[in-house]
Amino acid sequence: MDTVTQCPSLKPKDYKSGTKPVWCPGCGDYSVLLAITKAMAEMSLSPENVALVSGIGCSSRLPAYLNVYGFHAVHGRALPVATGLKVSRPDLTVLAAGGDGDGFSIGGNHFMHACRRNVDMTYIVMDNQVYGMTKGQASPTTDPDWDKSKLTPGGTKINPYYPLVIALASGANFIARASSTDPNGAAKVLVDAMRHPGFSFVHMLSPCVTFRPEQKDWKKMVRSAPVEPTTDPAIAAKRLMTDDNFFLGTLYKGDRPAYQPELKATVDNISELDKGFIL
Amino acid sequence: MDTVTQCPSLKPKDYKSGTKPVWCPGCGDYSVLLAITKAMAEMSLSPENVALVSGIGCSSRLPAYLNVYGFHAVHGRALPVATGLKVSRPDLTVLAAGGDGDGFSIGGNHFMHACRRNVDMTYIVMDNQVYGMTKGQASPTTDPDWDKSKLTPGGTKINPYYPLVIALASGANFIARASSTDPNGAAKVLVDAMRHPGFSFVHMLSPCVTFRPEQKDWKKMVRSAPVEPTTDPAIAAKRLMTDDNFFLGTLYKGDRPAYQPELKATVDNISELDKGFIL
Amino acid sequence: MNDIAFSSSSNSKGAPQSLSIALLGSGGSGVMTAGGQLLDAAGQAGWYGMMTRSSGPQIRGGEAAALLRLSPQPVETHKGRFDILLAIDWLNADRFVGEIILDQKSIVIGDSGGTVPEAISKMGGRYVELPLTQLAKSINGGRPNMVALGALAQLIGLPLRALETVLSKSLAKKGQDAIDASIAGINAGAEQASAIPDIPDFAVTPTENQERWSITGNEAAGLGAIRGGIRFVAAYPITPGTEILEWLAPNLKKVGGVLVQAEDELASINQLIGGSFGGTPSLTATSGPGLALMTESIGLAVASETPVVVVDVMRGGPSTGIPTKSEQSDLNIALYGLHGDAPHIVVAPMSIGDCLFTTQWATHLAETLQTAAIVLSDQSLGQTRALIDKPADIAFVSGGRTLTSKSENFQRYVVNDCGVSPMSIPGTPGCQYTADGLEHTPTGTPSSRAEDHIQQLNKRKRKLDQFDYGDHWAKILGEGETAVLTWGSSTGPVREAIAMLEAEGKHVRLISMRLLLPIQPERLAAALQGVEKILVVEQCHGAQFYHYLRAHYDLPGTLRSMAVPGPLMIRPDDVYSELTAWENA
Amino acid sequence: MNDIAFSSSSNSKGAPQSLSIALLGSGGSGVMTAGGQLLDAAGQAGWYGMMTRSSGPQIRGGEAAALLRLSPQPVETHKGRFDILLAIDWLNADRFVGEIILDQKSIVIGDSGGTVPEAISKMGGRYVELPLTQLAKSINGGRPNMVALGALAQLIGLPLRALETVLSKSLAKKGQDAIDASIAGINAGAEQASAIPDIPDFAVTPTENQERWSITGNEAAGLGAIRGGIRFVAAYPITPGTEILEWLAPNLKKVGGVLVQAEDELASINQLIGGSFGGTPSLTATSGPGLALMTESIGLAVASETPVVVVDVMRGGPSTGIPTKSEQSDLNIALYGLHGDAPHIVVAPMSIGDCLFTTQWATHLAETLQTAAIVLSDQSLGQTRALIDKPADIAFVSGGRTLTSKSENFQRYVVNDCGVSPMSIPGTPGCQYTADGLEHTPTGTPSSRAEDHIQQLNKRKRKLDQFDYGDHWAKILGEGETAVLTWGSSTGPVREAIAMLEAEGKHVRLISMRLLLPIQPERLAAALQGVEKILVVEQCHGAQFYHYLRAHYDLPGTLRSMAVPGPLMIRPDDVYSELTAWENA
Ligand SMILES: Cc1ncc(C[n+]2csc(CCOP(=O)(O)OP(=O)(O)O)c2C)c(N)n1
Ligand SMILES: Cc1ncc(C[n+]2csc(CCOP(=O)(O)OP(=O)(O)O)c2C)c(N)n1
Ligand code: SF4
Ligand code: SF4
Ligand SMILES: [Mg+2]
Ligand SMILES: [Mg+2]
Repeated sequence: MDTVTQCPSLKPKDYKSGTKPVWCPGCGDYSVLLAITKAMAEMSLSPENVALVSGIGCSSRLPAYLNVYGFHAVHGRALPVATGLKVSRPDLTVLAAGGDGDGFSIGGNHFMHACRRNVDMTYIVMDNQVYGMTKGQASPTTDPDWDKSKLTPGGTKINPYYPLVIALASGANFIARASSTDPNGAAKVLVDAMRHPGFSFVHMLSPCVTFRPEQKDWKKMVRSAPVEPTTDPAIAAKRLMTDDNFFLGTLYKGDRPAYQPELKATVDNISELDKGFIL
Repeated sequence: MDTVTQCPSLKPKDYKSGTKPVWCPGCGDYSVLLAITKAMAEMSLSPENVALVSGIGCSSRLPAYLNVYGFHAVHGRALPVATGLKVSRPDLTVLAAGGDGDGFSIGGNHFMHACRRNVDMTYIVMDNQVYGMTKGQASPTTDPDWDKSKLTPGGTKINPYYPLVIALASGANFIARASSTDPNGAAKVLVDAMRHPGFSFVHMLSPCVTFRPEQKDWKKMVRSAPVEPTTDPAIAAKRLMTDDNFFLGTLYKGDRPAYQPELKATVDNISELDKGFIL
Repeated sequence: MNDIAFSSSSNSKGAPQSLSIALLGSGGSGVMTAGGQLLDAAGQAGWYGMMTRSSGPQIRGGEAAALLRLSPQPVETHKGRFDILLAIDWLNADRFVGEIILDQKSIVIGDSGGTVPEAISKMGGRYVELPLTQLAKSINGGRPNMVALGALAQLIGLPLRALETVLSKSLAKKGQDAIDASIAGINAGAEQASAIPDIPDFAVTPTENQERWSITGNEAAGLGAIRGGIRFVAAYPITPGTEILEWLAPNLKKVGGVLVQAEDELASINQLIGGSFGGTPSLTATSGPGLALMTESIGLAVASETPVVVVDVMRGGPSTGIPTKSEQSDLNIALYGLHGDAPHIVVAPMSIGDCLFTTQWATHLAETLQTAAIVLSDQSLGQTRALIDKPADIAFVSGGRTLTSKSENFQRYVVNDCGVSPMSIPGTPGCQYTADGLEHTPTGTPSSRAEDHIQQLNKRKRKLDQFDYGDHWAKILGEGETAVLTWGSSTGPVREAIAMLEAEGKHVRLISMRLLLPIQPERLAAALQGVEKILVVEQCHGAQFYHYLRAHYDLPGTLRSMAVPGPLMIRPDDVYSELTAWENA
Repeated sequence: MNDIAFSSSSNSKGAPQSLSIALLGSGGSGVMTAGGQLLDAAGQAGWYGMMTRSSGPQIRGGEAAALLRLSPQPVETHKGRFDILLAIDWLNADRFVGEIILDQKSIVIGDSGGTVPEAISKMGGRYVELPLTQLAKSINGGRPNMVALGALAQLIGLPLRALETVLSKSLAKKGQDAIDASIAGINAGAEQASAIPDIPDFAVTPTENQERWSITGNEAAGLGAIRGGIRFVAAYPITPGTEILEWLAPNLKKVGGVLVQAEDELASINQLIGGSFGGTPSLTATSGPGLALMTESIGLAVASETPVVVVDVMRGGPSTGIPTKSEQSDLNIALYGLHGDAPHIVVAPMSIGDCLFTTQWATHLAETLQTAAIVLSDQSLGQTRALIDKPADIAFVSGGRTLTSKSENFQRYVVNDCGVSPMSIPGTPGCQYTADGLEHTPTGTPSSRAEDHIQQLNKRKRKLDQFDYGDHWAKILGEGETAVLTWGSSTGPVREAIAMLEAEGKHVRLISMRLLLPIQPERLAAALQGVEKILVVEQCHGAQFYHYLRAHYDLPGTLRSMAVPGPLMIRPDDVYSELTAWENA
């Protein structure tokens, strides 16, 4: 929801901090950064009214490269930090971001509960189907037969995790996929997500050129979903059952009201609370 | 899978340890205990080849009341304990059990990943839609407008968690619901679950008479699902979308192979490993 | 009034005059209700007192005991010995042996026709039967617990009027019939008790009637949090910390704050970090297992310099341990449980009422020093209800969050003399920064350079070391060449033991430390001036406090450790005996 | 051969004769490959040595340095000073200032036409240019790093034959063309270097050729685990512990075990508990943040008496800290990080090779004593590759899991003298029990009774206290009235500093503690007999080891703390200076 002060004169680059990313040359995350700045400019957000919270991983380095408030938290905990921030400061535009390991492995429980809780914020998971930062282990979204990690010789043999399906099953209010290979398209999806009330989840394909060089092909494989966003979870469920991980666009828009307790004092003075104890 | 030594002469009561449960009179968990012993007797399991692992909560007290190996672990961690046990000791029959708080709130991540990993074990969640042990707070399965907990005055206002839907979305290989109000039916479902290879999830309705006295009505509300178990996730998904929490029976049976690394040495002597270091 | 009750325990001289009453019964017998009403009525009548609940392993419906101590002076601890034990029934009553000590001068009251368990009868005491059930039956809607309540009131000289006031209030919702039945019950009980022959006069003279509060430590911690400015709480229920949250949820709402029930403790601590980053003072309450889950992220609060307050209401450990009983064995994890060098604040309330001040102070310190503060309360403080004087209204001048408008060249982690850097909050234009748990430069950019690391390590330590904690760091009482060093809930029994010795003309110094981290070596050295013997008293098995003191302080004279694990509380008599034995050794 | 290199550092006398070489370059320049090959070749030629990798913040492709030390004797630490610095290019080379110290006698080699950054040139050293790129270009498939490798071999007197052997082996998969190109490169480099005028003779004489291993501390820990009997590992990757897991995954498979990559550290530690409950010795490896997440469940292992081994490869803290650099700052959390009174084992390897023994021993102790053992390795031990003598084959007689068949009246937690109760494993008929983290009776039934609690607390402590840890508890070297007390990776530099003093005729005792918990007061007292001054050396900011010693040991004489945080390693010179300064104070 764009209730914050507007800053119509800012260009995408004005949302960058100038700090040089540590990412490998060619990493998809550069384009995610770009897409985020485009989305912010498109929405004319005032940088001081925006906060982006991340976990740990290559992708989670993102906040430092932006000119908004940022929190580079610990591994897997971006969502609870963002939740605490938004619930107590509903006036801010809050985003959370991180990787597939951060969000779906160690952070999987928070993801599920954030979807249910439906706090008004946007969560961007940069999925490269690998742990980039720790040099290439399998993540929940990795194919069971990917055998390049020494930790799982012969592949994980484990059913991959379908983030969009989990999001829907958990009650996320907005579900979309974007790709860093198309920063303009990704920016549009992000704007859509940020404008939608409640918890919006953006599955962002973002190749790891170092540990998954074959992901460079994703550029050719992604395509727009040939459908309009649905508000019907049943239709969304059906749609996601046949999803091949490369359909882009907003796939589901729910209309559950966002979780936001009212923060309005009903007593004039906190000494009112003493009354409960007086004999 | 019942590959263990059989013990055909044992009766349900022979699977009880004799320790007196701490549960409130009338608690649904008594009947779950009964159903488990019936299932074990039905399968003629040798008590020493069975292990039941639980977390913390009223329901998680269960292992001490059985005559099998048991582990009363910490809150939320029954599934990883059970996973480590089964993966390293595939010869045992392994069960995990606990409450809705234990399994879906603090333990939610393990639940999701256990469904994907598909280790051959059975997980029983005794759902009473409340934290019994800590005296009555809302759990993930609690209705959003249940306002009896002081922690969430006016209700949680949060979308409940649909365990069966999450299980399916996460890739569980067997999904069923049973009710402590029908211990014989529950025993059947448990046998079915234990016999099915891979990870089987049994959603066990088990009223908390103390903090949710209205759940005594569950007895009247449960009914058999008017369908045969499906092996098609799409059909299961559709089925679960219209589920009202009171259909009992096996709702989904998948056929993914169980995750079980082979535990067979390929070297005669561990000094073989030294070779990698010799210059 | 005579003082049979006070002199009957061999060593109670010097301790506050008081009456200890145990009310026992099986599940549903209503002993907790009756005990609470007795306490409130005592408060109405101008007494001080406290009440502890004890119960068996059953989730609900098991045997229970309400343990009361009443006195004309404030009391901070139970004595082991009880003057009166009244059992509504004797089912599983032997479970409480150990918690309840009786002697020849005690009075044991049971329902007519019951049999006192041997474990209890063999401790001594005069046994008296009262027809509790029978009298209750004779009243429409009567209950034995009310009859018992009346009998107790009569025995201890508590005006029935006070009880009537309390009953009318507490049963208001249930209607006049319920009130009438209860009042009839207490009257019947009182009448019956007045017929007991040769009863000693237990009565306690109330002090003058200033404003008195009835409060548990957990409620006091909640109020302290709100007074300290806490407006955001995220938490996951756990015994025995839950009541802090139960009190806070509705009360935060009243002051414009909010409590979020999180999916687990990892979520709750991180929600705090988010709330605090947004400028809202944030707190959680938990117990040992939950604190253990939070340590990684408490480290993040320390490294990113984001204020958070964590109240650990300690219970028996290790692991799930003994959830319903008290112990001071989380001291180590609170002091040392963060990975890396992570200086933070650890404080501990030393009485039920002090849970208010200490939590408020912890909030002030966390906010001012931009770090994590851990408050070590425990089950005995948290879940015991006490009658206390209206607590003072204290306001701290807050610091810490110094930046509210654009500043040129804002550096979130600038290295300065005091170590506290300016902290902007989101919404402040021109002061955007990224908080980070990676080591960083003064602007917050991740850095693995040696200079940056040492500068930030020094700064995070310096800000805590240099701050002036004033007199709040400890409570120091008395003189003498022997000192007792203690903390937290052990303070009450130590204080009373020292009073007992004082009555014998022996002077022992009491030093109870409220501030455990950062250490205060000069202050403690000054407090110990002239001391030759130090007894370190704590309720844990591993002598954690004793080792902490050795590690960080140069202590004069001979040091002796008295470390007793839970679940039984340390009693004044225990400390008295230890001190006396040492003196005579 | 002269010993210019060895005498050039003011205080290297007494230390092992050695050569320190830094190989620098930006991303893709292949310095790490070349460095590794140089080390292996040195091993082939009969030398000892070690190599550390250092790199900038870039995930990949940033500047990197291979830091080598070669010697005829085993070496356990780097010196700060380097004899030779060779940069393939100078991009961001100044990042390594601090890690690489040069002096007048150092030789600095750069590619022709490059400019040495001022931060480096101002340290001194003779600058020599070699046409690395140009020579590489002249070879089909040639690369500057191979030219550099050849030049270095020539300079230090390493037979090119040894390099050729290593290259042929390591490039076997890439085919003969690649091998030929590399060999042409090293020949070109060697030839060019031989033309450098007035070069001191850096050559080191190899010792006789016994079996030598090339191993990192992380690999050694993996091997130690398997030797100790570990057959189940569950883990979550984290820098700098991941390589233990990477080595274990395929090797466990070979011995019939398995590694499971878990969803997080909460899962991995609990999977271990399950594996161990099932009778399979189980281990995980992690680093500070992961250890923090595990503490709740390590407490469960302690309370339920289920053996588990947790290797913490420490990195810079607090919080995410400095993941790629070493620090000894997780000592506190390892010792004290569990809630409640939870006695457990903490051990620390004191050299790269010792990671093998210590991990094996930890497994033995955990299994025998049915508890949790934490192994404190660190990044510098774990990720440094060393050439060491073939480690001894040690077999412990295992105990602990004593019950394999039905026993009458089996009580899992029976209270006995040694404190170690019989433990059955699932599958054993008639010995079923429920393991519990709640306090329990001897049979495992939950209990909150005081007697049960104290009995089990005593038992869990007693079994650790009474066990005979033999000589493994510490390494004690030398005599003297001054002692250095240290642990872990600080041992190497301390040892070398003491050797330097020894060469000056000064005697200093070294006590490096491998066993940190349970404490060994009698043993340490004996080891300190006659000592008057104790310097406590450790790599952390909070002097954690120093405070631990104060807390638990009565130390004779004067105590002094030398606590230096990471990321820079403590160097022999630093310890030498500290000791000399204290002596002269
Ligand atoms: C508690 C904890 N466990 C493990 C780690 C190590 N770690 C850092 S990043 C990471 C995974 C990163 O993967 P992902 O989230 O997919 O991000 P990417 O690097 O691929 O963008 C891990 C395991 C950590 N920092 N903290
Ligand atoms: C780490 C941790 N957090 C919190 C608790 C407190 N706790 C014990 S049981 C429980 C919830 C139990 O609810 P559920 O799993 O639904 O079981 P029930 O009692 O309803 O059967 C909680 C929160 C704990 N023991 N450990
Ligand atoms: S390792 Fe992969 S994810 Fe990380 S910065 Fe490099 S390309 Fe990007
Ligand atoms: S509180 Fe509820 S769940 Fe717990 S034992 Fe009682 S009835 Fe059962
Ligand atoms: Mg990733
Ligand atoms: Mg429940």
